[in-house]
Amino acid sequence: MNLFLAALGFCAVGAVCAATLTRRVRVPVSASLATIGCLLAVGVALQVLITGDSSTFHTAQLLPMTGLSLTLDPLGALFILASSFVGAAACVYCVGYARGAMASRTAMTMLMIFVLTLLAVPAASSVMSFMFCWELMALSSLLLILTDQSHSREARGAALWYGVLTQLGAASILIGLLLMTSTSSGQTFADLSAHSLSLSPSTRSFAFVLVLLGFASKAGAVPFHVWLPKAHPEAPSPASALMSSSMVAMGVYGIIRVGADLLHGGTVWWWVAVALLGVVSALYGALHATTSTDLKRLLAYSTIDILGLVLIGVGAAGALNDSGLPSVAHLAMMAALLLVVAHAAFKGALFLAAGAVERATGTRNLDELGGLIHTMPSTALVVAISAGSIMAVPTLSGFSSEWLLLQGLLHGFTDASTPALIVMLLGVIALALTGGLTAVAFVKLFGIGFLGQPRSVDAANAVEVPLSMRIAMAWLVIPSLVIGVVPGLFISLLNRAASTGMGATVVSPIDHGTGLVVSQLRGAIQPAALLVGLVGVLALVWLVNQRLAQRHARRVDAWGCGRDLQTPRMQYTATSFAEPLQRVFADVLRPQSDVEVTHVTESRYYEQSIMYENRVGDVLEARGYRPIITAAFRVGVFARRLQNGSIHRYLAFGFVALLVILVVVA
Amino acid sequence: MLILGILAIPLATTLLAAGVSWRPWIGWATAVSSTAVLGLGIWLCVTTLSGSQWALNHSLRADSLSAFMVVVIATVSLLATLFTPRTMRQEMESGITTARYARHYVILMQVFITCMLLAVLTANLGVLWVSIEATTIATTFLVSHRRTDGAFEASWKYVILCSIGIALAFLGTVLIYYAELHATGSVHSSSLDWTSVMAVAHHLDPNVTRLAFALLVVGYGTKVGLVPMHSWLPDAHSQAPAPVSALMSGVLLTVAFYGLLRFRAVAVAALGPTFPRTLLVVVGIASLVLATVMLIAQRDLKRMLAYSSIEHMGLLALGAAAGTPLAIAAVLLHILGHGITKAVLFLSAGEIYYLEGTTEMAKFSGLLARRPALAGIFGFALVSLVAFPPFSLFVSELTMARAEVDAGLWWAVAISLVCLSVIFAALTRHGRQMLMGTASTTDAAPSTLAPSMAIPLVTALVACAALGVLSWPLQSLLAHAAQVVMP
Amino acid sequence: MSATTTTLYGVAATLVQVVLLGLGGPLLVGVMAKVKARAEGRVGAPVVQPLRDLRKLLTKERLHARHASVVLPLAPMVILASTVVAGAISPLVSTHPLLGSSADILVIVYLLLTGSAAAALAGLDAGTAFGGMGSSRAMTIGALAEPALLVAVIALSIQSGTSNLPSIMSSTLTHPDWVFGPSRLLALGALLIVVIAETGRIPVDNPATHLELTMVHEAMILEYAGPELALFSLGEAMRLGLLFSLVANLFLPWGIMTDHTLLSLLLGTVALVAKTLLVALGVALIEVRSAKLRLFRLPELLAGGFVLSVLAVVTGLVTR
Amino acid sequence: MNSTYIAALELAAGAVLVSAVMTLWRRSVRSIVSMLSLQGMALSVVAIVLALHEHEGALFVTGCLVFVVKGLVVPGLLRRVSRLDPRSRESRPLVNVPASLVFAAVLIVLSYVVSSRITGLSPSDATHLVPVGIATVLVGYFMLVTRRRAVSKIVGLILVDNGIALVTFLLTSGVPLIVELGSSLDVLLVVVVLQFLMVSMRHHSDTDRLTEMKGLRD
Repeated sequence: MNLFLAALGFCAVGAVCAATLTRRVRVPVSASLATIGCLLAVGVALQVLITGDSSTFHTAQLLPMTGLSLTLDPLGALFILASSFVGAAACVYCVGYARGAMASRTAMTMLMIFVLTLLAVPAASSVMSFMFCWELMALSSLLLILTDQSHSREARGAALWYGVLTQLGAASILIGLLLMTSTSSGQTFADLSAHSLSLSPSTRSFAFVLVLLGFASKAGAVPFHVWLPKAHPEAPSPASALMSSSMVAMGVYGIIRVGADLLHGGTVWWWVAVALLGVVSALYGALHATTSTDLKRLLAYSTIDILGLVLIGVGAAGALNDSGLPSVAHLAMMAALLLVVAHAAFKGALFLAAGAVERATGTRNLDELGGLIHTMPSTALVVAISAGSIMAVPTLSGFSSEWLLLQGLLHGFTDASTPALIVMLLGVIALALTGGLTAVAFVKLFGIGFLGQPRSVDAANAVEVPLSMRIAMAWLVIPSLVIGVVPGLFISLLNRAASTGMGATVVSPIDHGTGLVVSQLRGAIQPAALLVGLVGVLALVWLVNQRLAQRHARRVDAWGCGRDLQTPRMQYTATSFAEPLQRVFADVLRPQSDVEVTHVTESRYYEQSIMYENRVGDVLEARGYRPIITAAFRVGVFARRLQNGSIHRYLAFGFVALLVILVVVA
Repeated sequence: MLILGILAIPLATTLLAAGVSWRPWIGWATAVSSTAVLGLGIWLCVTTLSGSQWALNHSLRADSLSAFMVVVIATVSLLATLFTPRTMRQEMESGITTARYARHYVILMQVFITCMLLAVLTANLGVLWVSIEATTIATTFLVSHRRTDGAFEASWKYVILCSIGIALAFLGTVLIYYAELHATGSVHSSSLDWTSVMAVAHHLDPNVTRLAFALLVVGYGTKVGLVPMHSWLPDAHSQAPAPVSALMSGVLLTVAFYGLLRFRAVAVAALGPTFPRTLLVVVGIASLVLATVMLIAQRDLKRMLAYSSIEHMGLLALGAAAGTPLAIAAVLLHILGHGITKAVLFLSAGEIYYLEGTTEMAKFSGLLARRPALAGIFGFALVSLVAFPPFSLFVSELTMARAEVDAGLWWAVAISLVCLSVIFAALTRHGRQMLMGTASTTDAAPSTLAPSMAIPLVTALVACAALGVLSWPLQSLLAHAAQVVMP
Repeated sequence: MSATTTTLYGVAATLVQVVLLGLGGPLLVGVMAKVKARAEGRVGAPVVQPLRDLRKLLTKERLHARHASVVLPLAPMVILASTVVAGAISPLVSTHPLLGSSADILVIVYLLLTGSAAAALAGLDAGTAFGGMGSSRAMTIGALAEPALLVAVIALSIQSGTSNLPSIMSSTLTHPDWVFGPSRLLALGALLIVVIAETGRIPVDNPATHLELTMVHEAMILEYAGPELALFSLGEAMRLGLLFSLVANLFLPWGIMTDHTLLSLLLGTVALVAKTLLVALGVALIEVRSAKLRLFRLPELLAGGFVLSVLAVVTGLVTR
Repeated sequence: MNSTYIAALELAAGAVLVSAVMTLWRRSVRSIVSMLSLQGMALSVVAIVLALHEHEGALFVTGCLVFVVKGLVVPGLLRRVSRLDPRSRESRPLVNVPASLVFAAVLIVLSYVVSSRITGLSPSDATHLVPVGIATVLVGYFMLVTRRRAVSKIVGLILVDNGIALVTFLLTSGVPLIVELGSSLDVLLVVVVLQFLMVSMRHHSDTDRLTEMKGLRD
């Protein structure tokens, strides 16, 4: 615990340094302090996960009237591990990245506080402490969105959406938690957990629904996701990496902590609801990721997709536990947690790489990129591995976790109750569908962004980013490889975390080793062996290839249908790449396209120019949220009439009140 | 002795200001006087922890609650008076004020502060009423200080609405007195004193007390800015000079609320918790909802801040409705946090008004680019206002919510949180419009802020954040003060 | 039976499988071309023509497009490697190939997906219009076909209670009645559609066309020549062989080697060849009898396949 | 003695209410102010009668104070203000005079209904008259709401105040002297302030803005 407090302390000192030091030393000093803090936290989290010990810290000196409570337990430690790992990368990245607005006092301070709260939220163990860290996390991320491009319309709009939805979510969480506190004597999570079974079932369900709404919105679950594809792209890259990898995971953490740990499971429909949210999110996110042309927006939608899969895992775990299959439930929970950790790493790496691309080219629009593999080879490699991981290429981390998830779902088929069965079925379908769609999205990302010819001058003139940024990206690639190749090493850690999450210690259904073996299911994967096979074959083919034919290739022009000149504009763009799929799913995506044809003045049969524009907005935003906002604004305009300046009216308010009091009270 | 000192210092300053014509050093003298009051107030807090203090033949009395309110008043008036020289200089430069009116201004400010101090230090509930009514008179001319159409209109409405409202409070006080006399059976010298009323509070006639409390809620609610008698508030706050708005919004409202807190204790003792709670919840929710809908499409910066005061008063009413010691402690912390935050906001809004020449929000944008320091202070104060941690409003709002849920008012908490979220959206939208965006005028270099302005405001914000993070300075005082108004 | 023997036979089976795929894949392409030619009344090229093509291509000059990157030579190797590994661990000849315990549905499907993704990236690498077009279309088809493949195989796994392919086959052998259950038949329909889509056969894609508007796979490999084209074609041919033989084995597992004798190894090999030829014959006949679908009608077909596979799962769960 | 006391008390209290209703009836600002003066005097009579009956020295002082402040000073101030206004008539009230009178009747009935709870606590000759005080408060408030002229508004305010004072005298024979002094001073100051504001505003801009002030609005 002391080490953990020290880690928090380093981040806090980093924040103070960022707020007070001069511009020149601010970034390196605060970033290195926070990096040390994060690395310490990685160590502490690993230690807790390995030993399985919990420890608690309470002080009445902080947080008036309630005191600050922190508890380190394996479940929280897993999330701390994820956020501190990415946090360290983000801080190192900052050294090279921070320029202009990002190096400003506010931005750096907020980044440090953001890292601090990401470490503290999973450790906070009372209602007040939790809400304090939670809101501080919201505030710091909100301000981070605003700092980088405070003058762009998108950033401001994104910040507003984010702020409002996160506030509504926090309100919902707060009421839910307070409903749970109302009968217990204390407000620490231990008290809540001890007393929650004495609450009436309807109160528990109501509290869970409220809490779920709030956390689901943080986790980007559809239909509460609207803020996410707006906010994540607009934040500076270290912040968006943290938001997309760690902050969204806090939503999952909250659902597990409250639903499974504090409320002890509850009824099956809770978890069916969680899983349904997951199914919808996974599909919606994957679909939008395939059609997005903004690099970071694509990544943000893919976050919604992956978090959807995580929610499916969590929901399945809850539903299976309710069906009396704790061991399978445990499996699903472990899968969800492994996916959280894996996602944190690869999505963090991708966002950092997106920041590198933006830094090098000045744009995030895939339609203006291309050919970056020649100029930014390191970044390209990071993107390739991380994208491979998210596409679940075997022997990378995404694959291990998705395999585990599928095992959990399949296992449930054998003897789960009907609601659980429906969850499993939908989960499997969602897993299958998103697999294909994610592949499209990330082939597009890498293929359009990094291969081919540069589509703009800026993309052609890109240069590789500074060393610190590359180190940070490389750091985040490590988990993708390690979890992918030797997932078995993490099973005992996950087992402890999942036990806390399920509120019971269950013997891990997974055998130890470097691979994953679920003997009950006769299912196993040995990624290390697969990797040896793959690399062996690859090497063999390479050797054969080199021996059989001439060694060096002659460079020739690509075939241009008989034309000599091949311009970059002739290439497929991200928009055109996704067009067939967009057409297939037009009913869901509702794309809007305009074609504007300018004819030559002499004849209508010849065109001077054709302009084609294609937009894929968020249907849920347009149909679900806009009407509410418009209505609220109408109410606001109408309400102005209440205060129309007439003193007679003002006096009449009071007169009526007086008469009402006289009639009612006396 | 301490109590007399607290009252004597601003009185002496008043006499000093009345005695000589306006000089900038008088402005600084008022700041010194506020600092002295603050020091004595803190001392009073320490002494009252061990028991109530009396003065002037038992006509003045201080317990922890009064002492805490003295600190609140002194803190906010320190902030406001620190800006007096600056405001006067600016107004004289732009020809709004002459030395004569500057002198009036300083005198009235000190009278105003003295009245508020008297309101919290008097032992008699009748004198409480008298001094709160006296603040109306003192502030009228402060509201109309600018001598524009709007200022006169605002102060006219202010006097009419507040007088009628406070008259109802007087009727309520009379009814309490009537019930007290009936309960004790005789008149004595300390009748209508807080202690003697509380001594027989359990025996007060419920019918009379019920009516009396309802009238008091509407009456003092007028000064607090609670619906339905809130209408003066946006007008007066938007027209008064910035330091006056800061004082009015920061402490005048809450001094009136202090009165309500006292009477709530009487009413709960006589009636049980249900009736006072229902009434306070009704006005609290009504105020919140009104503030919410008025903030959505608000156009004027200072009116926006005024409606936000109504919102916070609604929250205080809800907190008082819960009425547990925890809730009252949170209410008190909220009073302090809101006072500081609102003072910072009004003072920086005054500077914005001076620099931009308007308070209509649509007419200026890109403040962060043009005046980073001022806009930064304003922005962080807005963050504090919407109750984000680490600022103390967060802790107090959360604790109030917790106490309200404990009291079974979870539905009220739900409504208030929805309102707060909408208000957050509205304030963020307005704030974004003002602070961000492209600069409407093409100022070459971002202008800086004078240290005399920046230091107090930043210190105040840091203090507000410290109050929200550290328990140490206030914890026991708040608990003690909350016990005072426990029936 | 000692562990060494088991391993030895596993290695043997794996080697046989890889060799079978390597040689048989191109031959299978030849056979199908021959069958189609015959059905259309032509003589057609000899069955070994694809192998000859490969040999010839390997001797040609290595040509790379000007803007291509390392992806261009790497992609065929990745396709080849993923297919070889998938083929090596899949239960084709034996239910106990090397690493057979890792032959999970998800492993095979995602190995194939890796190959598809590599191919699509290869199409985009040269930075031409056609390559992008081919990649886009191939990924669209893949995005719709892979889920159907996964769900269809999961339908098979319900009865067996595992997602491990060798286990699915073993349990099918012990419960022959499962084969003709409604769930299996629905899954078979889905799998056939998927396999046709994945291997780029009519009505999804025409491997023989070079017409710009209709080509999918051929557009993607337009910039390939010489040795790289050879590797690419070999990889694709092996994919075809792997998919056909997997479908054959999943529905007609009989003949597969379950014990460890040389005879059964031989029998397994012969049975596999026979079953795969049967599937190839069927697909070839379908190809002859149908016309290529318009690109934008394809989703309907693939969605149909997906629905069939979901129905198979549901049926499997209901009749469980 | 006792019957004289009751008669005097009832007469004076009745005069307070009647003058309140009369202010609603009259249109001329001058006569409205006269009614106010009459009411102030009647109020002081109530206080003095009560003081004589109960031998309360403090109440007697209060009564004299009320006579001076509310009977003479305040109306005098208002007269001075109204002289400034050439068109000093309440020509178009928001609710016309007949309707106002009917409404006043309703308010009086209401105040009798609601006062029963208060008077029930200690029934006496004086407390029986509390409804008169409440009715005066309500009528005054009604006047404040519906009358347009600035002077009428001030009169309404003072009517409310007088009503409350009447209730005070009747229920508790006045509040402690310090409070009474303070409240009287406050009322006086409010009137002074309002008068000053009216003069300033008139001085500052045209008169029409005074009655139809709607410059500050949302």
